[in-house]
Amino acid sequence: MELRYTDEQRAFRREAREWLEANVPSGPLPSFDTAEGARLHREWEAKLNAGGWAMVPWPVEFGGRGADLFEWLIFEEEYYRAGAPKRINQNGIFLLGPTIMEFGTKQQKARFLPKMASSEEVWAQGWSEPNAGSDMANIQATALRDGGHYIVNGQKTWASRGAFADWLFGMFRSDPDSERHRGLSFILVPLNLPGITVRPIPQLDGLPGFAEVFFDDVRVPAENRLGEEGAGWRVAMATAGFERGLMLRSPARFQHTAQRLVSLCRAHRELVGEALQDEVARCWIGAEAYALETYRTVSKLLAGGKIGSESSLNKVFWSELDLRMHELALQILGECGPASENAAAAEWLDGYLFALSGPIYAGTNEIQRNIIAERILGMPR
Amino acid sequence: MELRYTDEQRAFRREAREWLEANVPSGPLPSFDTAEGARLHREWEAKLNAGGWAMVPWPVEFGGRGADLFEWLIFEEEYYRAGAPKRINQNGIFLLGPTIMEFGTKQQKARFLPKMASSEEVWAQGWSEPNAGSDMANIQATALRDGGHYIVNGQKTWASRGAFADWLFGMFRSDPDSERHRGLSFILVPLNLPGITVRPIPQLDGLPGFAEVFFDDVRVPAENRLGEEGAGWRVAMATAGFERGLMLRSPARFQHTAQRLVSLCRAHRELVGEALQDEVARCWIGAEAYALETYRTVSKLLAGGKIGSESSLNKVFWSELDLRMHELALQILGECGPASENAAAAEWLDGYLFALSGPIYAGTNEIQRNIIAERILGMPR
Amino acid sequence: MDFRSAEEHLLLQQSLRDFLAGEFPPAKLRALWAGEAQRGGALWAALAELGVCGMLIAEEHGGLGLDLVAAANMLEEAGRAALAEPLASAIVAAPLLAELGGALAEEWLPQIAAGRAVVAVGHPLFAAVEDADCAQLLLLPGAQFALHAVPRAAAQCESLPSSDPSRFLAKVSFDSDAHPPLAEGARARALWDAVLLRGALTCAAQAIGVCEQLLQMSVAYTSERRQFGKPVGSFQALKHKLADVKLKLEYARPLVQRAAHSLAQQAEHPQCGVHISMAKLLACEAAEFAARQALQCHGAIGYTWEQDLHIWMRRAWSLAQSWGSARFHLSRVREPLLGGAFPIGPATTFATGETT
Amino acid sequence: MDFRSAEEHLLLQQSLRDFLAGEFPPAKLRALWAGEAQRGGALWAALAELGVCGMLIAEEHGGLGLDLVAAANMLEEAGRAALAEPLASAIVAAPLLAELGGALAEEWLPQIAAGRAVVAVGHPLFAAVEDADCAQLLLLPGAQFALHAVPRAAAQCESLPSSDPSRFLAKVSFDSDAHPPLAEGARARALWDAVLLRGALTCAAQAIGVCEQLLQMSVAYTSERRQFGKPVGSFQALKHKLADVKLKLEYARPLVQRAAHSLAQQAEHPQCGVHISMAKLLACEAAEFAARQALQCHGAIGYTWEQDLHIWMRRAWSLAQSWGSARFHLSRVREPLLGGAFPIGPATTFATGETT
Repeated sequence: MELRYTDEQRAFRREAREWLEANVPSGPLPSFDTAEGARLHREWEAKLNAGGWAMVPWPVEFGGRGADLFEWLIFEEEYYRAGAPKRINQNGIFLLGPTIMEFGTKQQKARFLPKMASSEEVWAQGWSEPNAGSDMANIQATALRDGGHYIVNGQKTWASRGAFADWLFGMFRSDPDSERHRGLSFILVPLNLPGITVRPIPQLDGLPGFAEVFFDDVRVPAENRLGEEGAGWRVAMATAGFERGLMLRSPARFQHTAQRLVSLCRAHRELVGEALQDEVARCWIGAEAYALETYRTVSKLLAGGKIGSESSLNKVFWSELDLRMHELALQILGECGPASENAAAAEWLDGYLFALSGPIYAGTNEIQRNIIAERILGMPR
Repeated sequence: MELRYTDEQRAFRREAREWLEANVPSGPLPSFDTAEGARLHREWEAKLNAGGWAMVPWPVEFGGRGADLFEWLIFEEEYYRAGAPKRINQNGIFLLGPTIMEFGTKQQKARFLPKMASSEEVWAQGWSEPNAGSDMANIQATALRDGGHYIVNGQKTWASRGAFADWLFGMFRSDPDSERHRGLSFILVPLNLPGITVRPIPQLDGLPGFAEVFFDDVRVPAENRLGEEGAGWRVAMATAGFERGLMLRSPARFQHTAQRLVSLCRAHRELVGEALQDEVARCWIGAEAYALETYRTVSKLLAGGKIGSESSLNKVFWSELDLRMHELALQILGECGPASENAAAAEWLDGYLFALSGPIYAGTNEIQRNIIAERILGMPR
Repeated sequence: MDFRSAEEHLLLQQSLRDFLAGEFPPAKLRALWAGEAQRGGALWAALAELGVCGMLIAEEHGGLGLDLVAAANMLEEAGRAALAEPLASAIVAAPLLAELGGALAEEWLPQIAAGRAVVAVGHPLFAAVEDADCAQLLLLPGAQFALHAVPRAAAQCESLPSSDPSRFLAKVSFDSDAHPPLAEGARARALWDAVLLRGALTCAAQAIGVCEQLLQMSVAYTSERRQFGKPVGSFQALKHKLADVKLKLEYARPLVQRAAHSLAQQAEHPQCGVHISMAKLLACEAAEFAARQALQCHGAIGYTWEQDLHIWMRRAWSLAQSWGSARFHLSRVREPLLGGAFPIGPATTFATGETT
Repeated sequence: MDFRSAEEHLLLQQSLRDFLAGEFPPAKLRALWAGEAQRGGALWAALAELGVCGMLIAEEHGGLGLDLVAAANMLEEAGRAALAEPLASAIVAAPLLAELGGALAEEWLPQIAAGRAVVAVGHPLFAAVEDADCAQLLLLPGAQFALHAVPRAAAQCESLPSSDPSRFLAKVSFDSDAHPPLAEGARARALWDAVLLRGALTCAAQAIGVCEQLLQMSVAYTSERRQFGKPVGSFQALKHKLADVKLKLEYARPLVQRAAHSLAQQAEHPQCGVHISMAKLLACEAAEFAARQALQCHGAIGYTWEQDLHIWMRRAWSLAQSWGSARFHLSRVREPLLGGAFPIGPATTFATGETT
């Protein structure tokens, strides 16, 4: 056990810190779920990419800098420390990107990854359908082969970033006689094709964070299929693993929130009382525990280990921690009088609304607890 | 809504208080799960009965004083206020007694109720079998008709008070070809019959609070069957309702515990900190809520209403409140140094061990939550 | 001793419930949010017609002359319907005006009862005043807890953001020289104390209705929504979540009823303030808990602006923060309880001296 | 940066695990409870043989010369097996004796390593001393935090009841004139501070093992026990309970490992005390939570004296109260955290000055 950074890791941190301090926009950008915000976030991603910081663990040829997972954690720590913008293309860089690395052809990698890293192409995910939410295998939308194309019909919903994205990935039933997990194909669809209708869905905060996407005889080139025809479930399971996994939910985000919560509590300590202070301390401990567990996991991965169902532990832990931190912040603010008197209040309320989605998306926490019980603990189905 | 007692109710309270103050033993009796304790508890019950206070809501002819449910609540409040002993015959007076009132013949009432009220005959319950716990319908023990008798074979377990009781009640399969809820009969068995073996089971506190009871060709007179042959499930469901219901779990016990917890917290207030104090206050509120809800229920019952599945709400609420209060008490004591320095510590630890059984017996709280969801809320099975 | 609601109160409650179910569907609330409709309009007049606006006002002033026990029943329905009209303010204001008496009471009580005026009430402990936007008269705290009556036109209102767009909160200032106090010193403090208790009770009673509505929506949705070939409500994890909501609801309800009863008969109940705080705490926590569980039971659909669930989620959040937070009310129980300010234990629940 | 346990520590841990699984079944513990066997006997000697008693003791004194990171792994096994031998005391005592040095260290360290002596350690903050019953030497606090070494024969021990009959607690008194202090003032305080941290770490590490054992027993029982025609472990309510145990366990474990590492390298880690308190708090809470869920998963059978479950339930309760309660350790995090005593946020987890 060696809990000190190497000289190289410290040098990497310094470099990231210097670049970010020089380049991060001062003040927050508008939400990327607005037209203006989407434009500004794409601008930021372009700058990040130009600096070589868009996706540090990716190979250089795809827009990365070939960093290892420890450097990725370090980069994320610096990114949140600098207060840099949220990643508009997270569906691409954190979910689809690693999936293409694993399942894509050489051509697909070259075609998609660099423009993903630069956010020239922003991705929406098309996981859910009206009757396929937690039950992901109940997919009805079809993609039927017609020579060099698939003819896509049906509907996806809760497509996050759907309103302002360029592309969508998702599973479609390519064998019309198949059921459940079989006969599905994983297909990448440009959202500007004829026959596609995108209906943005406003979220709790009023902004169109997701969309319904309707497909009416949409012709998609067959080379946009990722993995074998009919093997879409396996590809999607890998993507879902990335969704719950390490890259998307590195600890820095939660440590940053915990830090803001502690600052808020410090500022109002006399109003707050010991019971709330205790809960704040527990949240900070939770964020630390999450960081430590991640470093432990990365240590294992770099030594050749794998993570599988353990990502379900992560997903439940961070989503409930994140929600708890925002609840506490609102409670503390509630002790300080009306919201307008505190500039942070609106930000915490927005964050709370976002945090409420944590236990739902990427597989509800009920599903994750089933996975923990059945696959990790080995309890009977 | 009228939340004042009538003059009659106040007079009843005064009478109960005076009698109890004059007669309650000073200092606690040994546990009724010891031979000596059982003897002393029977003595106390005899005295209570002689005073006419053994089972106040029962008709006078069966050893009661014909009180209504409000008077029962008042009596219980005074009983706990006076620090009177636990009721050794609770399986009889609170569970079987009301069942006999509802299902018993005239002869059975006359035969069993008065000796139950006086605790001349102490009852064990024989709900569970090794493979019929939460799944109460999976009963294997048989009672096969042979002229004027049943021949009883099989095993009961977790028979509370089994070690020192005189009689046991339980369900037996009287139709050997039946399954699940059908073909069961509810039978009252004297524990001194030939062929019965009682093996006491020590509980967490080391005392034999329950027992295994083995039946080997035991001949039980047919008149000991309660209700129709084959209709035992319906009888038992009524008994189980009483087990979760009002009589057994009147609020006074939990208010008494809450009061002791508050006193403990007051005595160590400086050591305890605000967070624990808050939790203590919440427990007291919980005990008050339980009392108020009980008064509300009794108001409805006396106006002709019925309670059914609502008793599942009671069961979950009091068992979790009781456990929480004991946990908090142990936490407070933990702040005060080693246990021996506080005379109350042993009592709280014993109480904690007892409270731990609350969410398990009388139908686990998981089963009760299913009942709440399915029968009260109407959620799908 | 009888802990049942009076038959006539239950009938009134049912008629309000039916009325609101018909006249105040979520679409009307959304029109209000969108600025396409105003509060205090036709719906408010219709509520006055039903007697709801003046339920606490004496019959001589055109009211129904009911007490707070009945008002709690009615407010439950306001919560269930997510009513956005200034009903809680009417409940808080009327007894205060009656207590102040004189020309002020003679002028305003009949107007409240008739649905022609809204009187909003502030409090020295809280910066936000509810319903100042649509009020004609404001009863406000000044220096040293003094109580001032200020016409709306003479006050400066700065609107405050609210997690619930149906509840209008403002920070209000006024010129105290131009509006000399109606009450000062100990009398004013006593009046403010009573205002706080009534305000907290209105939140508690509404929270019960909000909680019931959230629970009912969740049961309905999980019974209908199918995944893995069966209704999601057949999964034990969701059953137990909603069973827990039901538990919190059913044990909060009698606390609220008792609090209303104690406040209605304050002279007999020295622990009235404790009763109110217990009720406010548990009822609002039940509603907040219901909001959390309801969202989880609904999944992504509950996370959309278009689904109505968040109407009640927001109400739950907002009621919890109004007229004192959980921490505020818990401390108002904890301190007298641990300070030994009143007897506790078996036989004390309803004791007000007669048995000791 | 590498957060994995060293290969050789894992091998040692596995061998201790195998040894205890073979040599210390619950029947042996029950014999101890029944007074039919004594601690510090053949098993203790066998543990010494394995090097376990002297793992923190330098090789020159017959020990293995390992550090606390390795010791934490070993103590996990003590928890898993519900070991009743005075292993934690050996871990607490050895570095204290080494620090005190001189003839005392020369005399006692080799004896501990060889399993021939037990040295029990008290603390000024806590009245109970563990393992005083089988110790030959006691290191005890006197007036003004002074530190005294007292032979067992010269001390009066009054046994204290314990929720766990496997852990022997006593209140100890002695004549401080007859046993003048070995350390006083600031030095003594620093020694006691270090003792507290080691004591808390021994509890945290054992709690991890206890939690794992309770979880494993619960998974095994619920997979086997059938009701309603299927294993009870197939019901979602029990699955989610045990999933929650697993969550608490897996996020407590790295806290314990980091705490051990920080304490082993205390000079580099000014927040070592905070690290220890975080670990103690969460590991013991995980074990207590596991105890509660395990009992509920077992039902009535778990409530019997004859079933072994309560062996670990009692250990969980007892560890939580030893070397500082949850409240004690939480306050030791809360105060410096909210007092701004150290930097927090992203990039600070492992920072000890080098990146700023």
